[in-house]
Amino acid sequence: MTRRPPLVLVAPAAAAVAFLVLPGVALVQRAPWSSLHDLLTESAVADAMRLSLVVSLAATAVAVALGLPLAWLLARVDFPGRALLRALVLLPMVLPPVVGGTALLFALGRRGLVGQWLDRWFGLTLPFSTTGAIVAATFVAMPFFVLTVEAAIRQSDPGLEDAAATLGATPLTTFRRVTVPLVAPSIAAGAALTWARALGEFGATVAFAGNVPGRTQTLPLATFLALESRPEEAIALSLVLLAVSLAVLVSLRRHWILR
Amino acid sequence: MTRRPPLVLVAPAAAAVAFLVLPGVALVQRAPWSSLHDLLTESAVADAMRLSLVVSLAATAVAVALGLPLAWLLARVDFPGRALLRALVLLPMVLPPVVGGTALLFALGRRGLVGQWLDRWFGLTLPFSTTGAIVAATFVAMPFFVLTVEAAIRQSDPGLEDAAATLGATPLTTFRRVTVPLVAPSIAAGAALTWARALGEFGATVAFAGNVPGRTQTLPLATFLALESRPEEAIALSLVLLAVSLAVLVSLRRHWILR
Amino acid sequence: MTAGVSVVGGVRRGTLTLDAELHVEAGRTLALLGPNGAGKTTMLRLVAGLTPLDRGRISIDGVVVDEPATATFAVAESRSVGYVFQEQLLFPHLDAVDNVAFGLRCRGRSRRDSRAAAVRWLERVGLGEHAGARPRHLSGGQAQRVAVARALAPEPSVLLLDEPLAALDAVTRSTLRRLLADLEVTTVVVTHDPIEARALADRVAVLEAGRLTQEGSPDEVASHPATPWIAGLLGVNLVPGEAQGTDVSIDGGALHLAEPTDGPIWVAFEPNAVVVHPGRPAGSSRNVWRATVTEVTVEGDRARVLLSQPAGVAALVTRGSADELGLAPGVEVWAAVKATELAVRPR
Amino acid sequence: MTAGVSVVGGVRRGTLTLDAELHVEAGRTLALLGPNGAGKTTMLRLVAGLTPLDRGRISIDGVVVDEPATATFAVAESRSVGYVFQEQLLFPHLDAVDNVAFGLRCRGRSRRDSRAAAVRWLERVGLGEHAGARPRHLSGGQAQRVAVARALAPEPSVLLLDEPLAALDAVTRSTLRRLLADLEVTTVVVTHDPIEARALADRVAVLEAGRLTQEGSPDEVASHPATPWIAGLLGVNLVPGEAQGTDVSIDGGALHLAEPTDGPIWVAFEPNAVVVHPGRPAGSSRNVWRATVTEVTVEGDRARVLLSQPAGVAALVTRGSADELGLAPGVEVWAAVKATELAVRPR
Amino acid sequence: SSTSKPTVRVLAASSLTDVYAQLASEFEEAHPGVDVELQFAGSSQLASLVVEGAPGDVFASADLVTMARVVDRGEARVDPEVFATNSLTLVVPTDNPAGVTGLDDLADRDLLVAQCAVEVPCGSAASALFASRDLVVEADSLEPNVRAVLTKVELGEVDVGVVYSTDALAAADRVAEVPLDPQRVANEYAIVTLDGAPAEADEFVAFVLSAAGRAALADHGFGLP
Ligand SMILES: Nc1ncnc2c1ncn2[C@@H]1O[C@H](COP(=O)(O)OP(=O)(O)OP(=O)(O)O)[C@@H](O)[C@H]1O
Ligand SMILES: Nc1ncnc2c1ncn2[C@@H]1O[C@H](COP(=O)(O)OP(=O)(O)OP(=O)(O)O)[C@@H](O)[C@H]1O
Ligand SMILES: [Mg+2]
Ligand SMILES: [Mg+2]
Repeated sequence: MTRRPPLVLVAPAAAAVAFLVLPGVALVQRAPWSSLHDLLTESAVADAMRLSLVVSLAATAVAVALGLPLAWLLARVDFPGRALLRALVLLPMVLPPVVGGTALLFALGRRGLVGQWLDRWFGLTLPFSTTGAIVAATFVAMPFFVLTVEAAIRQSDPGLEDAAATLGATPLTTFRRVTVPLVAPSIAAGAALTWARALGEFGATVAFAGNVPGRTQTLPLATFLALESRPEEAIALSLVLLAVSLAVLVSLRRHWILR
Repeated sequence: MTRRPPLVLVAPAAAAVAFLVLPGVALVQRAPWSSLHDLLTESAVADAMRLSLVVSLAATAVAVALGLPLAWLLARVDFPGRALLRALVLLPMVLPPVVGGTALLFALGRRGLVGQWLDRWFGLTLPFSTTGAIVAATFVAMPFFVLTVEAAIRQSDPGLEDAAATLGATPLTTFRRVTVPLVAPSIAAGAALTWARALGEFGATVAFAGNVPGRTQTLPLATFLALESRPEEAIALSLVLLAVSLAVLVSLRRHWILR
Repeated sequence: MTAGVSVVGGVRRGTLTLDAELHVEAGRTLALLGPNGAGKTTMLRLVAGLTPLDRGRISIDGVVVDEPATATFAVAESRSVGYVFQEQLLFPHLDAVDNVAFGLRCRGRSRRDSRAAAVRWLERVGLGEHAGARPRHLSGGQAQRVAVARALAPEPSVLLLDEPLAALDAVTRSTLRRLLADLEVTTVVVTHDPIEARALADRVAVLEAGRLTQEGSPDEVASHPATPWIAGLLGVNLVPGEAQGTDVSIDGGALHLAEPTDGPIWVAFEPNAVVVHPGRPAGSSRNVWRATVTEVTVEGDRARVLLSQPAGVAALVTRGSADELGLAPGVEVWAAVKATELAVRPR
Repeated sequence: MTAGVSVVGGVRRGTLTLDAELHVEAGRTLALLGPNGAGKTTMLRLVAGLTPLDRGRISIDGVVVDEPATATFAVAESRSVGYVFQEQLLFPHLDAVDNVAFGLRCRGRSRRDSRAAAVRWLERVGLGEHAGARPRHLSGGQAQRVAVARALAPEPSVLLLDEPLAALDAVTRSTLRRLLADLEVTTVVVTHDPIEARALADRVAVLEAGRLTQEGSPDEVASHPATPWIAGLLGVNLVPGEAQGTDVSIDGGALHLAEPTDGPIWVAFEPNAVVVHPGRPAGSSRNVWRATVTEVTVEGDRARVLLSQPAGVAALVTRGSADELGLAPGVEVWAAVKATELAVRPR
Repeated sequence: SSTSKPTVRVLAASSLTDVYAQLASEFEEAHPGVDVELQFAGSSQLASLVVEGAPGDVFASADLVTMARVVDRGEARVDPEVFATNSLTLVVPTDNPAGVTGLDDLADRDLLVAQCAVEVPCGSAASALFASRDLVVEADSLEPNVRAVLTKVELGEVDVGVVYSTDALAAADRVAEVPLDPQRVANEYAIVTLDGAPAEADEFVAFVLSAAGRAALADHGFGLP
């Protein structure tokens, strides 16, 4: 049936939209439209764009692959210290990103807690590598995925998991074929949050992975650098970032809805 | 019943935890324990801490107040352009925070698109004010709330809303007394995400609200500046931030669980 | 336009097109019967305002609440309807009292008042001691009773009950049946049990595949079932045939009437009237045929024996004779009906 | 330890402590009856492995699957149990076919194979044309049938059915009843309908408030109901009393027996044996009392009349005489039973 | 001809972005076969990376304190050399709404002033500058970097900002400069070859210090030592 949304809800919602969208409009208004074309065809920008997509998508993939089991564990398995673990998982979100990146450096840098062994045993150096940028983005963005999905799993009906078990489904099968599909909208939302956060990630990346063009210089880093000398270019780059993410999100939405 | 979590899920979950927690451990390891006490009793740090709490909690409150109706609208009301709006709402997450802050200046600054009228009509100047810092944090953090809750509402059973309507509940009553309590875990998760994001917020705040000790200098700003000159102090400040957020989150969890 | 509920029109739901007319007089109860998927729940949703009509008109107590042609649609919360949903739909976050108090609070009663009234309702449905339990801590039948109490508590002017007694034990069922029968509210009750229909309702309507196939008082419907499905439900036998004088050709056989008639007819006869024999019976009855027993159901001191031929025809015999004859699925028997027991209606 | 299912022990669920013994022989069907909240569903959950025992032992086909004393607990997916849940619990994200195919796929059958078998099962329960529908697009009864097909499809060695026929229309119900009766699987079926119990089950067990109050063949239970609740369910009258010779004092009155006895007894009599009169009957019967009619239910050509006194006692009269006497709730009548119709059992 | 072209990885303070980009391409032209890989970030961020063992060959910092963090940890192969200096200047919105004419105006409490925070080099330099003139300036915002000061001035959020001359030059089309007289060196840029760098790294450092390098730096508004 047609629902008539009550004004008491529509008004704040409209205020929220205005507030969230207005700065974007202001950004568009200030954009250097004349030089936009030149900028976009510059190879450095294309490189940064490509790298941003690679890094953000890889970070999202890692966050989903590791975060989904973690969300399930936090939601469904009762173990001592669960509340503490839940809070710990949130911490990367609280750390100012630059500090987070520094902490990553302490942990996974070439002389870091674990990084020294990565370096010694596998010759793996994360800073200044694309992998490092992915690590930084994952670190910062994964908590968003875990928390969103965990809440959704806790909200879903455990009776259906019982039903699956009586049909012979192992916990793993139940997870794959019941739990995950049931919370699909939240998984999608969580992945979108994670991806968006990874795409805009700047501080941790610069602190942990540096700013190497073609390797760790993602669009936000290029944007930040441009801010130093050519602010219009920074605005233009941000708009590119916005356009790309808008395109991806709208097309993904369409895909989920059509499913 | 006791569920035996399958290894295929426990292993990646453990990896995720290790990955998310390790940098924190490294940070703790590097902390200047000897000077910690002096640092914490410094009044500037206490000011920044207090301000951080005020700003992040206010931002969370605004995000919930405006974001909850918006999430409901996006999930339950069918209107043209809904998919686009959903994506637009995400954009503040994609913008590098510094650019977001700059966009806020364009929009709400003293000479901004809307800000000039705020200034002229109400004498309201947001930059360099605590309100400005709250605006910046809200802008950056609200999308996390909206998306998380929207997904949860879409997952909840609309049949219960039908039941409420037959019992005479207006859409607003249904929203308050059925929809919202049903997705309470996701609202809590969304609020936690939002709060954590607001607490760690740096880039947009500095760009929009500047860095005024006692007014807009939150803990992340103090940390960032400390990082420039006295890195150990920055680590100590981050740990304070972590400890506070850990304490808040664990105690909140306990509260939700006891409900 | 009279008081009570009146529905004329239809709606599409997936593969089903519901298109029917339904009238319930003010204060009366209509039992809605029909096979699974016939559109009974859909009909209730139309009246409740949860599904809008595609075409036609619904009025409640003389007020048009849904008429697509004039773009009239009164939303559910304005209709003063109490609905017991087939799947209960209790609010999982509220305990039993708050579930029942919900409607009262929506109608402006204070929290305290509403809860007090809700507790009284829970006591009426025998759940006083579970008042503080959340739905997931209630058994199926307990939850069902909360759902009934929740719908009744706000004293709606129309009640829509979708199998309200289904999950209840027999004893509670009769308590609630009495409680519902005592209400003087315009009611539509969906049920699969003709006895329940008779106990609760003044009139009976039968929906089949989205269309109304019969409507009348319980006695009318019981004595003249209009379709084989209704006859089967009531335990009456109804066989379609083609009459030529006293001869009727039916699917896979023939019957013989006492009075001649012509054309397509229904032949109706009571299961009581069917006599079952182990071998071909001697005697004068010309309506004798072989059949296989497909099911035997004991009902008190009698046994209902379903026969393979004509499909779905039942015989009612005493349990003693059923045991004597060794009646069980698969057993071959002879069946006989006197021509005078056959009632004939045009098709 | 024998084949079949055996449960000895108990568990706490909220305010209820379930503590009962239950045995089902291999291949046989046990009907589990009892009031709402008696613990029937809890019992099924114990057998399925969804709720662990607090104490005692459960074995299935000779294998101990739950024994807290030895820390034995076989998880649900290892028990080869088919469970039709009271609240169905279909997977909302899968269509009917995939719901039914789920168990087969979990047991290693290919997707194609499983779906083909699932479609056959859906056809057996009369849902062939709704195979592609998601649960929320199915009617209540259609969903119930999918749930039955889903539980049967993997051919489990134990079936647990929680009111499997509740939402079905009468015709479908008899089809499924036959389908279930033909299975030779160890089965526990929860039902509120004694006729269904008799049709489906070899033995009947009754749970009341977490304890087993009777267990036996349907006939044994029907002829000697052990508690008033069971008697009420079966439509038999069972009145507790205190005998002194041929005099029995009962709640609010007295009865007179044909044969003397002593101490606490049950007095049982068929509703058939209760004669209802408009005024005090003349004649020799000493068991005559005044009562108010509380409910009249028509069953075929007979009417069941519930009396206020002794509480819950029923009389079965012909519809003709019910109409003649104007029997309706609230009417005052006289009831009479011959002493020879009273059966006596020690309490 | 060789399988791997020698690469010189230069980590430089972000204020050097434009001039180093120019220097690197000139250097590559003069040294065919050598690849200069530039990365820019805040001096202290780069220092942290170096100290934590991130690979790099040349480090150019915007101040001596940060350079000392690297040198003290033994990461440098040679002693650092100062190759450029920077001085502070005032910038105002192009319409100069408050009519700022010189440093002394900053003492006005009603004037909206932005400067860098004292924790960062441009801030400590500004404080030193005010102290040298016996000025008490209450800045309305203590920005974490020069860029943030410039944005606030450009958008008219403040009436005047204290920034480096090089930044004022680069932003000349968006803000107006109110030059200080006399100019005062605010900070010194130092460069050093890091431990384990290839020989080409030393050549790059030499190139920055050469006449060609000095000319490019001067073009971009840097002072020369
Ligand atoms: N939301 C829906 N979308 C599509 N089809 C639906 C939907 N709801 C019901 N249907 C279909 O409409 C038909 C009627 O459904 P309805 O629920 O009204 O049946 P019913 O008479 O209540 O049956 P039951 O006795 O099983 O409850 C069914 O065939 C069902 O599959
Ligand atoms: N999860 C639970 N937590 C606490 N109490 C529960 C829970 N589930 C059931 N109970 C209680 O246990 C008792 C037995 O419930 P159960 O579901 O076994 O009853 P049942 O015999 O199946 O009843 P019904 O005929 O109504 O389905 C009830 O009183 C119920 O309130
Ligand atoms: Mg229905
Ligand atoms: Mg139950």
